[in-house]
Amino acid sequence: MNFHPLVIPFLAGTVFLLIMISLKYIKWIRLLDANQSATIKKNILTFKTVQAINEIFHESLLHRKIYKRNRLLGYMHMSLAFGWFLMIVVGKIESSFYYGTFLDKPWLGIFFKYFARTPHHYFMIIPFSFIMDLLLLVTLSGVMLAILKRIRSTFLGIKKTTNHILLDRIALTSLWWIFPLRLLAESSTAELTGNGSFLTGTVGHLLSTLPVHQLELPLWWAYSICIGIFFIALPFSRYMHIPTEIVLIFLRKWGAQAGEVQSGFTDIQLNTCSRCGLCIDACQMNFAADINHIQPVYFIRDTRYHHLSKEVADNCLLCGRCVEACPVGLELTVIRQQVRHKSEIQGNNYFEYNGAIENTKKADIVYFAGCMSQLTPTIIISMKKIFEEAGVSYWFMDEEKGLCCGRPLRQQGYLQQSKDLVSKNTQLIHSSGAKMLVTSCPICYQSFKNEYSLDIPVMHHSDYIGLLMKENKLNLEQSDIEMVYHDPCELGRGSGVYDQPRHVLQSIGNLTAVDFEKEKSLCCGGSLSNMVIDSDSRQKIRDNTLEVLTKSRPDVLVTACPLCKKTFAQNNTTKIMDIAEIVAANLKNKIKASKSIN
Amino acid sequence: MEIKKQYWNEYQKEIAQDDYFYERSCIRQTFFPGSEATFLKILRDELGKKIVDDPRIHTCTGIGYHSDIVPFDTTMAICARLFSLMNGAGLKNYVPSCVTSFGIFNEVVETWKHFPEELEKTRENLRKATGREFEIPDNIAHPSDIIYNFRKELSRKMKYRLVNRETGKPLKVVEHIGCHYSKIFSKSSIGGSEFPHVLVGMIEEWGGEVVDYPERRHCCGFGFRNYLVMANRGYSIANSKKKFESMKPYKPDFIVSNCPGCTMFMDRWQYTIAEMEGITYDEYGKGIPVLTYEEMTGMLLGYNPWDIGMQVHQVQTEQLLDKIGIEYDPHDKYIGVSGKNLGVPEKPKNLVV
Amino acid sequence: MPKIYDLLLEDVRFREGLTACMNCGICTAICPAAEFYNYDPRKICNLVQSKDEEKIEALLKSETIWYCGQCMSCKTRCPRGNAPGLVIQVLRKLSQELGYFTESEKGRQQYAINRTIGENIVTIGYCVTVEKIVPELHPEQGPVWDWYYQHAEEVVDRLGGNYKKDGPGALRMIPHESILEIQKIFEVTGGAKLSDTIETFSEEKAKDMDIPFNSAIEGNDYFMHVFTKNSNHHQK
Amino acid sequence: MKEWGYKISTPRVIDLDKADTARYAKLVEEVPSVKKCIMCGACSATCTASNHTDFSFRQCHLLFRRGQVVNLSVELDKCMLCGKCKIVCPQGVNTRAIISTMRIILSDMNNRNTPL
Amino acid sequence: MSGKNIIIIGGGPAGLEAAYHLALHDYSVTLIEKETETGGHIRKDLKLFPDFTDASEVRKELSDKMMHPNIDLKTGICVTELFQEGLKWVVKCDNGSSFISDAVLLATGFETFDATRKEELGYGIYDNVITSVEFEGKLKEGKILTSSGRVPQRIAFLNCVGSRDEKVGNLYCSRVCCINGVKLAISFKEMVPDAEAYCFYIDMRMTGQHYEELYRTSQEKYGVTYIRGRISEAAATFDNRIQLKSEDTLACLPLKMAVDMLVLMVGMEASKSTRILSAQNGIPGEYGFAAGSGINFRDNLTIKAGLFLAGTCKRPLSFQETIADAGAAAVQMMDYLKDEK
Repeated sequence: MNFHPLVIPFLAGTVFLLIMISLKYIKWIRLLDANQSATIKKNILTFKTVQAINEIFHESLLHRKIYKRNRLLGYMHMSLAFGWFLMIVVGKIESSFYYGTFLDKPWLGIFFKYFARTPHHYFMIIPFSFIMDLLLLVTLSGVMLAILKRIRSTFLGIKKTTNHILLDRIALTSLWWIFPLRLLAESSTAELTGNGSFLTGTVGHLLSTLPVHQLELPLWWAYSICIGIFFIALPFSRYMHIPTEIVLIFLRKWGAQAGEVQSGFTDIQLNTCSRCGLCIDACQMNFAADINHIQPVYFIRDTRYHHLSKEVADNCLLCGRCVEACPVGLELTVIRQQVRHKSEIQGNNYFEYNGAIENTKKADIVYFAGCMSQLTPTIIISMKKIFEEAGVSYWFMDEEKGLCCGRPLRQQGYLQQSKDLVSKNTQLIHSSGAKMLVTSCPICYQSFKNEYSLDIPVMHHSDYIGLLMKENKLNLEQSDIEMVYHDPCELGRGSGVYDQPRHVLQSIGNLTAVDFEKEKSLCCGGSLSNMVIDSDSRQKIRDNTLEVLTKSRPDVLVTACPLCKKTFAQNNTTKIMDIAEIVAANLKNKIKASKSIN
Repeated sequence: MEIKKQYWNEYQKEIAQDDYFYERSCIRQTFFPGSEATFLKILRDELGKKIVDDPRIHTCTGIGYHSDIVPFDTTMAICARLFSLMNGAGLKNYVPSCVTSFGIFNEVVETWKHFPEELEKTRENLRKATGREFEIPDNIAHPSDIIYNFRKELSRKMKYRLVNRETGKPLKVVEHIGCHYSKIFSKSSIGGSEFPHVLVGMIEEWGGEVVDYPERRHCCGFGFRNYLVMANRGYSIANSKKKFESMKPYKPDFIVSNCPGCTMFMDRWQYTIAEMEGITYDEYGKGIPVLTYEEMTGMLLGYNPWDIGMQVHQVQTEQLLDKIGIEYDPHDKYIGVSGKNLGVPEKPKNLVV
Repeated sequence: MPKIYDLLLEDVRFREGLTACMNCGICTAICPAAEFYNYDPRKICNLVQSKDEEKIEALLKSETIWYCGQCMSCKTRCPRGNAPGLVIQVLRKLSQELGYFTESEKGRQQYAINRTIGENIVTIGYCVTVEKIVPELHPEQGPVWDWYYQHAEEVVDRLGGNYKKDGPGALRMIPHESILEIQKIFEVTGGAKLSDTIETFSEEKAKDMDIPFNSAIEGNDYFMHVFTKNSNHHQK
Repeated sequence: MKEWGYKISTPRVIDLDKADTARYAKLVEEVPSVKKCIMCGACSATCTASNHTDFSFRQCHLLFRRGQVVNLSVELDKCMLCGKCKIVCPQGVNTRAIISTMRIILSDMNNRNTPL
Repeated sequence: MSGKNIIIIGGGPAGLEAAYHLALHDYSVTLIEKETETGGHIRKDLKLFPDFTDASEVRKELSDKMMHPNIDLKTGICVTELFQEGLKWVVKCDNGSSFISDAVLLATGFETFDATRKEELGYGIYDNVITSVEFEGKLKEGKILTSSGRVPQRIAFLNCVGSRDEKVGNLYCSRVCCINGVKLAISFKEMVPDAEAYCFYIDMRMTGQHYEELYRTSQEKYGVTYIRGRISEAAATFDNRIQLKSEDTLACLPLKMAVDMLVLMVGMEASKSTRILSAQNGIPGEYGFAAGSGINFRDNLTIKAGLFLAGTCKRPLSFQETIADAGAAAVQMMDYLKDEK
């Protein structure tokens, strides 16, 4: 026999799931924006596709990224995902062998032991049921870990786990039950038919004390129902990430990127979040300021279910630490900016006063200090000294009447306003005929690099100083001063400038490494991107970061961002200097830096 | 109320009892010539006082001065000439009919007190221009001060009271003090800057009840250049409107002012607002009658309303005359000096006449 | 040219009108002009006491100083005994002497006032008389005034006046000698000079704006222009 | 119709009996730190936009408080959200949030044409 | 006993505190108070700024100190004459009694400004215009009601009434009205939380310890609105509220509003006794206050040997400052009496 009503729940679930998934896929693809579809078309028939498949195998099944970060957690995901995957595949093969055809009923693999009750005329039974038991055992170990994670997350090295919605809990429980039930069901059958192996067989013997005859069928029913429930819940729950991640990996490999407004690609990313909650621990708002309702996991969830509150969207530093932590590599900061988009306040020509600003100066270098640097004049004085020392012809673009670079507006979703500033600044920069733009503010730097399309290279001063040194235009005084360096978010994670400033500092004194560096560096708390957080919480974040940075009791804490400097300086137990200041203070011979800088 | 009385007693000013030198007002004589005549009549006939009305007198330049086309030096010298005319008549008590003049004379005299060099300059200028000399008057009083001073005496002679004949209730009177009477020098005003008593004293003495409304102390809006130039009159009318709106809930029976300008404007602006917006501030669409204090006095003394000039108001005064129960001859209203009928002014579109 | 601030100081009314201002705004609070114009006596006092020549010059050329209605309510209340109204008088005087008044719409109106009130004073001895209140230019005077205007002598004399005749009484003819004395006083004390100044600067301005200008009032486009023009940009 | 040559001026006074304070209440709810402002003007002094134009954040915020919102959104558009004001504010007022929230409140108003 | 006796004129905080210190050091002190009970203006207060201490506690502490055996308290009699005879001081009172002492301390305090002198504010004319003292009284009674018996929904406090005002001849700042206004506004909001409270000021002079913090609290916690501008005039509206006119000087616009109650923060003026007694002894001083012999030192001494000053008879002071000053005066008197043989 090869049918029994107990497979119906399983079948119903599967059919429903397949329909839902295909519907979602179609919707997303149709909602992709123009450049996304374009790049995809371009790359679809290239080697990238193969790479994608490879990545899917590694990430979706083996969960390599998580494994690298946290072995136990990696194993948990791997055992569940890969274990189950193999059980399905091997089960299919087994049943094909058993029935001698590949085209038999699809459920026979899933309920194999129940239907294959007369195994003895079939020689492959021993190895197959051994492999199947093994896979089941692996998967069950994953389930055990998962349950343990729920009970004591620290056991798996996680401080704070996601606070799940009801739907997720249902799906989660049904998923957990699938495998123990399969074990019991198969064991009971094994006891009756003797088709078990080391696991199911043994458990079967243990069951023999019970009325196995009456138990067998109900157990198989329960098993089938759990699968059914799980499949029906899946499209609406976090588990949608399983079918979605695959799509994401393909599209990403084909070059798709989130634009400035939401699109199908945003939806895909929203659905790819498995709510694993790794972003919660990464978030300083959580561990420094105890604000733990706004992390990406919740932000993404609320956005996906369309009940996102303005507060959750706006209450984020956009420091990007979560992006680094995210196992599925979602563009979390970009999506935040997408949802902040304030269409109702769009218009045209917001800054009519820009018309009055004209430039007649010509120079090799345009220097743009940035609004924040106006509040740290020593950075500006230092840069002037450095330019003089190096004998560079430069035009100080925002010395008297500068404009904002436009990034703060953009980060808050005022795209049109931001563009107005971009075009005006672009015009001014080009008017100078300069060959390079140097800025002292990482925020401006990101802006000029990514949001402007300038036809000249852009450098942050920390990078530019390195260049001048390479060209031997600057020589610095070596001393045994003890320094630590703080990576500003916008400069480090934002623009990948990590090593250049460190090289510069090494030629001044001893640079000590700190606990959270580079990709993992902490935000100073001053971030412009968060318009909700109150000053107390900001201070908590600042103090926590300062504590980490100054653990080694350095003489100077060096940073490369006027905003970081200002923020730290408001509680300076340690001396805070911008890289430009310390460089200017240590120029060998020629112009010596003035006292004001030391 | 007690406190107000206290202010009034604090701010009692010296007012000459007799022998006055009268100076006519540009606006008063132009718009309400009857009022000036009435004042002189009251002083001479009712009170038997001496008051000189010299044909050689002229403007104090006040309107020109406050609209800035006449320098202060000129104004001081012009005032000096008027003083010298007074000296010539052997008088020491100066009585300017106009509130702006009253303010000017006080300002000029104060300036001379504080800056003697200015006084010398003025003497010099007047000498150079006219060969005249002058002495500062002993007393400068506004005609309303004088009426106030003799209010009790006049009260005895009065035929009528400020009482509604039907109901027997006192009439509700809005009093408006010309800004330059009280605001420039509080000491020059009976009752001081905030609660001048000069009109209140008359009204209450003669049986009326004073309305105390929020915008009571607000300017009528003349604003000199703000009325003189047509383009600016929106300011002028808006200020009066503000006052009307503020007094409306109190249902006043009439408005009385001691300032020539204010009287005329509060009369004319009611007409203009009615024509522009169809709004009036009484129940019947007739507007609130605006009287000069001379008219109020003459009316109560029983003078013929048409002899003291109550027909030259745009807001008709009969409604008030009827309330008090004053007899008048409607046919006499538009008769000229020669006795011929001058015809009836045309009716406004909205304001009921 | 001497500092504008020193010129201001020369006028007693300025010394009288402005000691140190504490910016309490008590003047603006009850200022009728502040209520209907973009006008703030407190700001003016504060600006003037800053002694910033540039700002003061700009002020003299601005509309601002021409809004004040000279009611002097400000003088009553100021806790520092200032009188913004007096300060305004001096600023206006200077604006006219320096020819700045033609720079502003409201300032240019001085020409119209000079041609009416100014002329009346030195020709008939009063600022206004019945025949000067022409109904066409004073629509708000209403029908009763029209009637009065037509029958001036009949009405005035019935009301005890002495219309355009010798001897005392309302609206009488002022003796010629008196008029001559008035005119002489104006010459000696600078009244005539001020009048000429206003006239000359206005004529120049009329040329710049090329609006026909002539010495009479009738058919004088510039007169009608300044008398009636309102840009309605005076509230903000 | 009679030709007057002028029309009655309208007052420009802040009339707190008529002023609509609902908008400000909303602002307080969204950005509580607004209550701490002492009107010192440090924000306007450092403002990047005020460097080019007469824009004054302090002024705008106060007018909003007093319910004087005519043309205010146009004025607010002059702000570049650069954030200097927030850094210099001695009271820890979240100035940028105030600007952004005022914009949103006002634009809501414009869209729905009904005051909040 | 030191054998030296001292007369203190005035039983307010300054007099009481000084008397206590002197008594502790064995001087026999006669304290003369014109009222029937001691405590001065404190008696009218409910709470003290900036920490809302119960005024009655402070009074109790002061009056307990009067239990000291060396203090002879004479209330209900008013000093009419004070003059020096040789090294002794003679004090004559309205009840005919007279006293002789080695030194005299003038602690005759202040009087609050008579608000009727600011006519334009309508005090004494409109029932709902009251002074800060009267408002404190209402707080003490525990209910704040308008003349028509309604709970005010909107109330305004006006600073600098009678201070910083040439028109009433007081150019000085009374120093405590600002903070007192903050205190009253908070107390009002605690009583009627959903009502509106406005404070009209020219400068918020938060000079004492915790003043500025209290000002901040009033904004942040109690939502008191501060408008920088001086109220120019108050008038009754048709429905018997008070219409105010001021400028919002920071918005550069005139401002108008009707309130249910206007509270005038009346400043401090020299008391009648201060004026009379310092005049009798040719003690110089501005605005009727008595001046010490030096601003930096000898602030409690006068040009007359043996005649000393303490508290608000010299100038406006807060309660805390007055107590400190009284202590200082006591020390100076002891120094004097030690030298004087």
